[in-house]
Amino acid sequence: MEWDWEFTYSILPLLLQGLKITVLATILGAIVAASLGLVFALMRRSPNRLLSRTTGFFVEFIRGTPLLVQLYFIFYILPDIGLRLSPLTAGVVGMGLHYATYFSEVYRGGIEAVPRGQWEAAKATNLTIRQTWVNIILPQAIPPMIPAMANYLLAMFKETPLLSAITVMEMMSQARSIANSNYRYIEPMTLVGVFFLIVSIISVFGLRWLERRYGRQGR
Amino acid sequence: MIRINDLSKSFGKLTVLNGLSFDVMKGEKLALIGPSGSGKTTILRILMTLENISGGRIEVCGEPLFHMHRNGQDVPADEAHLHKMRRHIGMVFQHFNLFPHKTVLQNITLAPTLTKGEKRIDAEKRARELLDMVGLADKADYMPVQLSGGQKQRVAIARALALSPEIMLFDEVTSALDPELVEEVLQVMQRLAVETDMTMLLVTHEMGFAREFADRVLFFDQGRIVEAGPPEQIFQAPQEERTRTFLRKIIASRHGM
Amino acid sequence: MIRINDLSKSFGKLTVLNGLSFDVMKGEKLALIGPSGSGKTTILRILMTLENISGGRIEVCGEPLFHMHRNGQDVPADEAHLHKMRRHIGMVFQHFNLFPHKTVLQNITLAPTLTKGEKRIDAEKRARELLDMVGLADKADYMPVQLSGGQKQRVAIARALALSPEIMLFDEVTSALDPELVEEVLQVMQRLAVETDMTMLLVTHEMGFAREFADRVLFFDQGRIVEAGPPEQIFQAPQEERTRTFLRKIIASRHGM
Amino acid sequence: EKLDDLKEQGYARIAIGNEPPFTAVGSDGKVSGAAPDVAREVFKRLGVEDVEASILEYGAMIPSLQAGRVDAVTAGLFMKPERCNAVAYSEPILCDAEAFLLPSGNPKGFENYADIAADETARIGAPGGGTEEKLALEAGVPRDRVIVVPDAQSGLKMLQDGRIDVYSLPVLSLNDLLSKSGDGGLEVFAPVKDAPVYCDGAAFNKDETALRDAFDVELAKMKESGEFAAIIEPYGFSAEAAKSTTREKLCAAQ
Amino acid sequence: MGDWAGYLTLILAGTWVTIKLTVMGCAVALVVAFIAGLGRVSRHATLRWLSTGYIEFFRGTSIFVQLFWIYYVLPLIGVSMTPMQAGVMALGLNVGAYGAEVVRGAILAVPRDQYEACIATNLTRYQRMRHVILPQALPLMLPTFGNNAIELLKATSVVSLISLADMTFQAQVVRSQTGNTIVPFVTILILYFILSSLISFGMRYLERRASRGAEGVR
Ligand SMILES: Nc1ncnc2c1ncn2[C@@H]1O[C@H](COP(=O)(O)OP(=O)(O)OP(=O)(O)O)[C@@H](O)[C@H]1O
Ligand SMILES: Nc1ncnc2c1ncn2[C@@H]1O[C@H](COP(=O)(O)OP(=O)(O)OP(=O)(O)O)[C@@H](O)[C@H]1O
Ligand SMILES: [Mg+2]
Ligand SMILES: [Mg+2]
Repeated sequence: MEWDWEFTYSILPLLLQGLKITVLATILGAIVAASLGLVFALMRRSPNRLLSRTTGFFVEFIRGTPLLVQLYFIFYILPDIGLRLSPLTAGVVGMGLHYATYFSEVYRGGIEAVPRGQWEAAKATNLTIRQTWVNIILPQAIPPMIPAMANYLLAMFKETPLLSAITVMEMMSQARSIANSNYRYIEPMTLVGVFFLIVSIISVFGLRWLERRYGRQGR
Repeated sequence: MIRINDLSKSFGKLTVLNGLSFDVMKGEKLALIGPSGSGKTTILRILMTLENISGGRIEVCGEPLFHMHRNGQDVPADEAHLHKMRRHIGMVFQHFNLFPHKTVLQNITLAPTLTKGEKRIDAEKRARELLDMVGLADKADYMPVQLSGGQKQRVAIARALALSPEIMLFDEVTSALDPELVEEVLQVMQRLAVETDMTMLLVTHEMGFAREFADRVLFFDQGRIVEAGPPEQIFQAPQEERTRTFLRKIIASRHGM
Repeated sequence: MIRINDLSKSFGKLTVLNGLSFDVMKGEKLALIGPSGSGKTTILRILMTLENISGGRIEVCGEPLFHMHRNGQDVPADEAHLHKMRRHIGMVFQHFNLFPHKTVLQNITLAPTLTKGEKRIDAEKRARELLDMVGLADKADYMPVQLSGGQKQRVAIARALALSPEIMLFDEVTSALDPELVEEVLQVMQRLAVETDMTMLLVTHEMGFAREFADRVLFFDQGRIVEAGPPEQIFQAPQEERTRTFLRKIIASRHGM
Repeated sequence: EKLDDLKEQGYARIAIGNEPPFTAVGSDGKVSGAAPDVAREVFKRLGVEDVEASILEYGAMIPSLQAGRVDAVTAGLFMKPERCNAVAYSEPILCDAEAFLLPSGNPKGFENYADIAADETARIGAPGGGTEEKLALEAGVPRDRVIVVPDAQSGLKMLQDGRIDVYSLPVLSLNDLLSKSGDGGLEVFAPVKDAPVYCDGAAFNKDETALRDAFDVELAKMKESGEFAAIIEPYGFSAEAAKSTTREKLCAAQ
Repeated sequence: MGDWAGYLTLILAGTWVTIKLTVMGCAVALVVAFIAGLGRVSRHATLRWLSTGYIEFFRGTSIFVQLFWIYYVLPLIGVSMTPMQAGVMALGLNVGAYGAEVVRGAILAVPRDQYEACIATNLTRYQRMRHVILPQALPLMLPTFGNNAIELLKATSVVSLISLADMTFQAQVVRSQTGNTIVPFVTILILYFILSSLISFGMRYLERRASRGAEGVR
């Protein structure tokens, strides 16, 4: 099998279109994950044991099972109970839910990393619970979380090929469809690899920057 | 001003304070001394409501601290009651606990604006006066990381004062400082002691300072008051053997053997 | 024993030591004192080869420390040379730096068995003697976390001694300790100073102890020696204004103002 | 010489799809179905004791053949000119026409792929890289209305959930799917108008025409003796259809 | 509808493949993680660069692409592996790249003080690593290694791409043979959860053992 440049150029537009869907799914998924993750984190901190335990089990379950199977579940089984999501929505919900369990751990770690002395100083200056969260804890907890969150964003990006299982035409599905109809696998798959690598390399520099900016704050 | 009655406190199985009682009068300067682990910090933290109590009763400014009256009965205080009571009390910590993401000025104005609803401009005016008092008028816009330990601790004192508490608690406020920086902090505290009639509780290992500063000294060991009295008595003529041993060790290591 | 010649050291743009020279004789007990940031720790760390030098030359036991002769020329020392030179030197740290995953005994025997190829049984015998000397004979099988700060520091001293260095470096070995625990460590050091003829360099803020311990005191400021002399001179009749200010501050904060 | 290797090894590796009745996997894990049964028999006659079947998705079959991961593909991979260029086919084995699975009564009246292209809201499901996908695209159905369905069961489910309006597969596959589902609300429309009847063959690596030729010889004998019909007709396939056409014709067809 | 006991056996056969992939993949990942992790903190620039290249490449591209390359493209240049080998390699190399960063992070997390104590007691570089740094770094790695092992378990579901009959793949087969979607998928969800719980329990046990005697080290 020889590399065919002409073929390579001809499939580029289709792949780029796939990339667009990939990026869209990643960003939407990350938004779901970040918000749901905060909800999970707070529910796990809840003094209500039943709530925190149930959330804990749910989070562990989602984290212990493959996203692929969860996607099948959402896409092919949920319609039986009347919940029919479009492929992209199902993908975003599936990825968002799956990664929310990771994000919730990030939130938890970030909150716990704020030194105890800060809670105490807030109490000693007589701030209320809400004022403590808003003015003292979150402003210190969130910046160090940013690199970890960006990392998961990247991980989500790399897992988007799973969405092909639920008929989302992201980059990998496009590549496979091209490959199947032309019987040429090397070019599309290599291009996909290169796209992933380019996005990742850019992100690595972005991450380094984020880490320098937010990672270690003068404590 | 403060009335502690039969106070006890355990952490899990470890009983740190057991049936402790003492009073502090308005304006009194009290020094708590004693060996490591004797419970000095714990008392201050309880007064600041950073720890709950296991038993007994504390009154601050005539009101119970951890209890409140509800339908003629004493019930455990809720957050609202604690919030109200904390107005009377300010605390300065060993490790300063400044808010690292706020400037010096913001550290001081944050609580007054949020909890007392002071106007920003008033709060800042008062903050600058306090900074002036602790000798840091020029550092208002610095971030805490840019300050030396002694400067941080003086900011922490200003922050506590900004809420105008009637009672101030100091927990080994100089022991995280380089020796050269200790003096600047002690000077500020000395000034406070002389110029205001705030009630002050001081935990320290600086015996020299305790002596200058305090009206009364309590010597603790294992969660109990072993000896109490004016500084002259405790330091020059301690009655108890335990007090004598403790002071001898401290003095020995400070002055060579 | 140690000859420091025109030593300079920078961290990035910050020059910490600049053209520093002094000698230490065999068996001499030297105390380095001075304000925070003056470079005292840096000197000890350089002697222990924990930091590289930026310029100048150091000789230890007649051999250059950071240089070696190769084809008649002075070239930067390689790891093998440093490894050889480190045999002469032992160091005790402010924060003990015990190996937390090893017992007290293993902490002491690890280096002799690994670096000098001592037999385990010999190393353990010697370790027990050393533990006996620092008063911890009964703690051989404890883990470091089970010890108090003072005990940890005494183990750290025993660990350094186990390699029988000719030179011992002590960097503020008591300043991380509770005041009550300081004395037990200083006692051990005092005994070492009297009973052995090891060369010792001590960085400390305990002026009382420095006075008892040292044959000679160097007062540092901003990476230079401001004043040097026997302890009586430095502490009772300092020649330099800088020395006087420093000592006054330290003494003031220690004894109340 | 490839054949000698296989004989020595004692088995041939074949790729099959996950699509009854072309292939079937029993609850004991044993592979049967029209395509592997024929292959097993022919290989046995060639002196290769057994076949080791692995289930692949359609898109992965030809690359596996090219990468030497399997020795033959017997999976209902219909002969088409481009495929004939990519692999070496045997003579025809299983023939089937294309069909649509759609709601009972065919409310939208789809009879061929062009009808689907004409209805701007209609979405058709088809296996990725399969003949049906190609036919739909060639008939002018835009890419975003041709939904690549991972497997038949998913296609059925998507149709039931209203995610697609029609699902296209060979007639026998859809009949099997429909009967397993027991869904009375669906029907099979067959054959699709204007769509040719396709036949598959066993596909070999392009370089291994010798093996292919040997395979053809035994296959022809079986067709002659009637054993061929005995194997495939129980599954619903027509032996006549396979006998009445040739590889040459199918590969040349446009 | 057929014979459920039989189809369950089929899924269990897939479970066995999944377990084999997980165990062997973890073994490869562990070895690779230590090699590349130690390479990252090596004094030799070449080793550092090689390790960094490997780590960034495998973390940077998707496991799908890696799997595809190892299985379909490497044979074209003459390196042919069985599906099992290809699956183990892809999973091991992929997760190993993440593991290498864990190894590096744990080594760097051992306080500087400990290195200095080693120099002051004149241990050689090798002795430092072997007797002081690694013994303290290991307990720090364990929790993250546990998470990595679970990630690897979950990633085995993508090997169905290269025709390995793992648990997810068998569920698909059962689904198309029986026409039932819920039963096979719920079954494997539960099975995956059991497997990942086993990994967590195992890791927690190891953590407890590793931290015994060194409590409070952090
Ligand atoms: N949060 C806690 N959980 C468990 N034990 C605690 C806690 N806080 C304090 N203790 C224990 O309570 C005892 C008293 O501690 P406390 O800090 O009050 O002593 P202290 O007199 O301030 O000592 P120091 O001079 O060392 O500061 C100690 O044995 C300590 O270990
Ligand atoms: N690794 C380093 N990187 C950058 N600057 C350093 C480093 N180590 C020390 N310094 C700086 O060098 C100067 C001298 O530090 P050194 O620790 O020797 O002072 P010191 O006399 O021991 O002070 P102290 O009494 O506080 O221990 C200080 O300004 C310090 O900030
Ligand atoms: Mg205390
Ligand atoms: Mg120092």
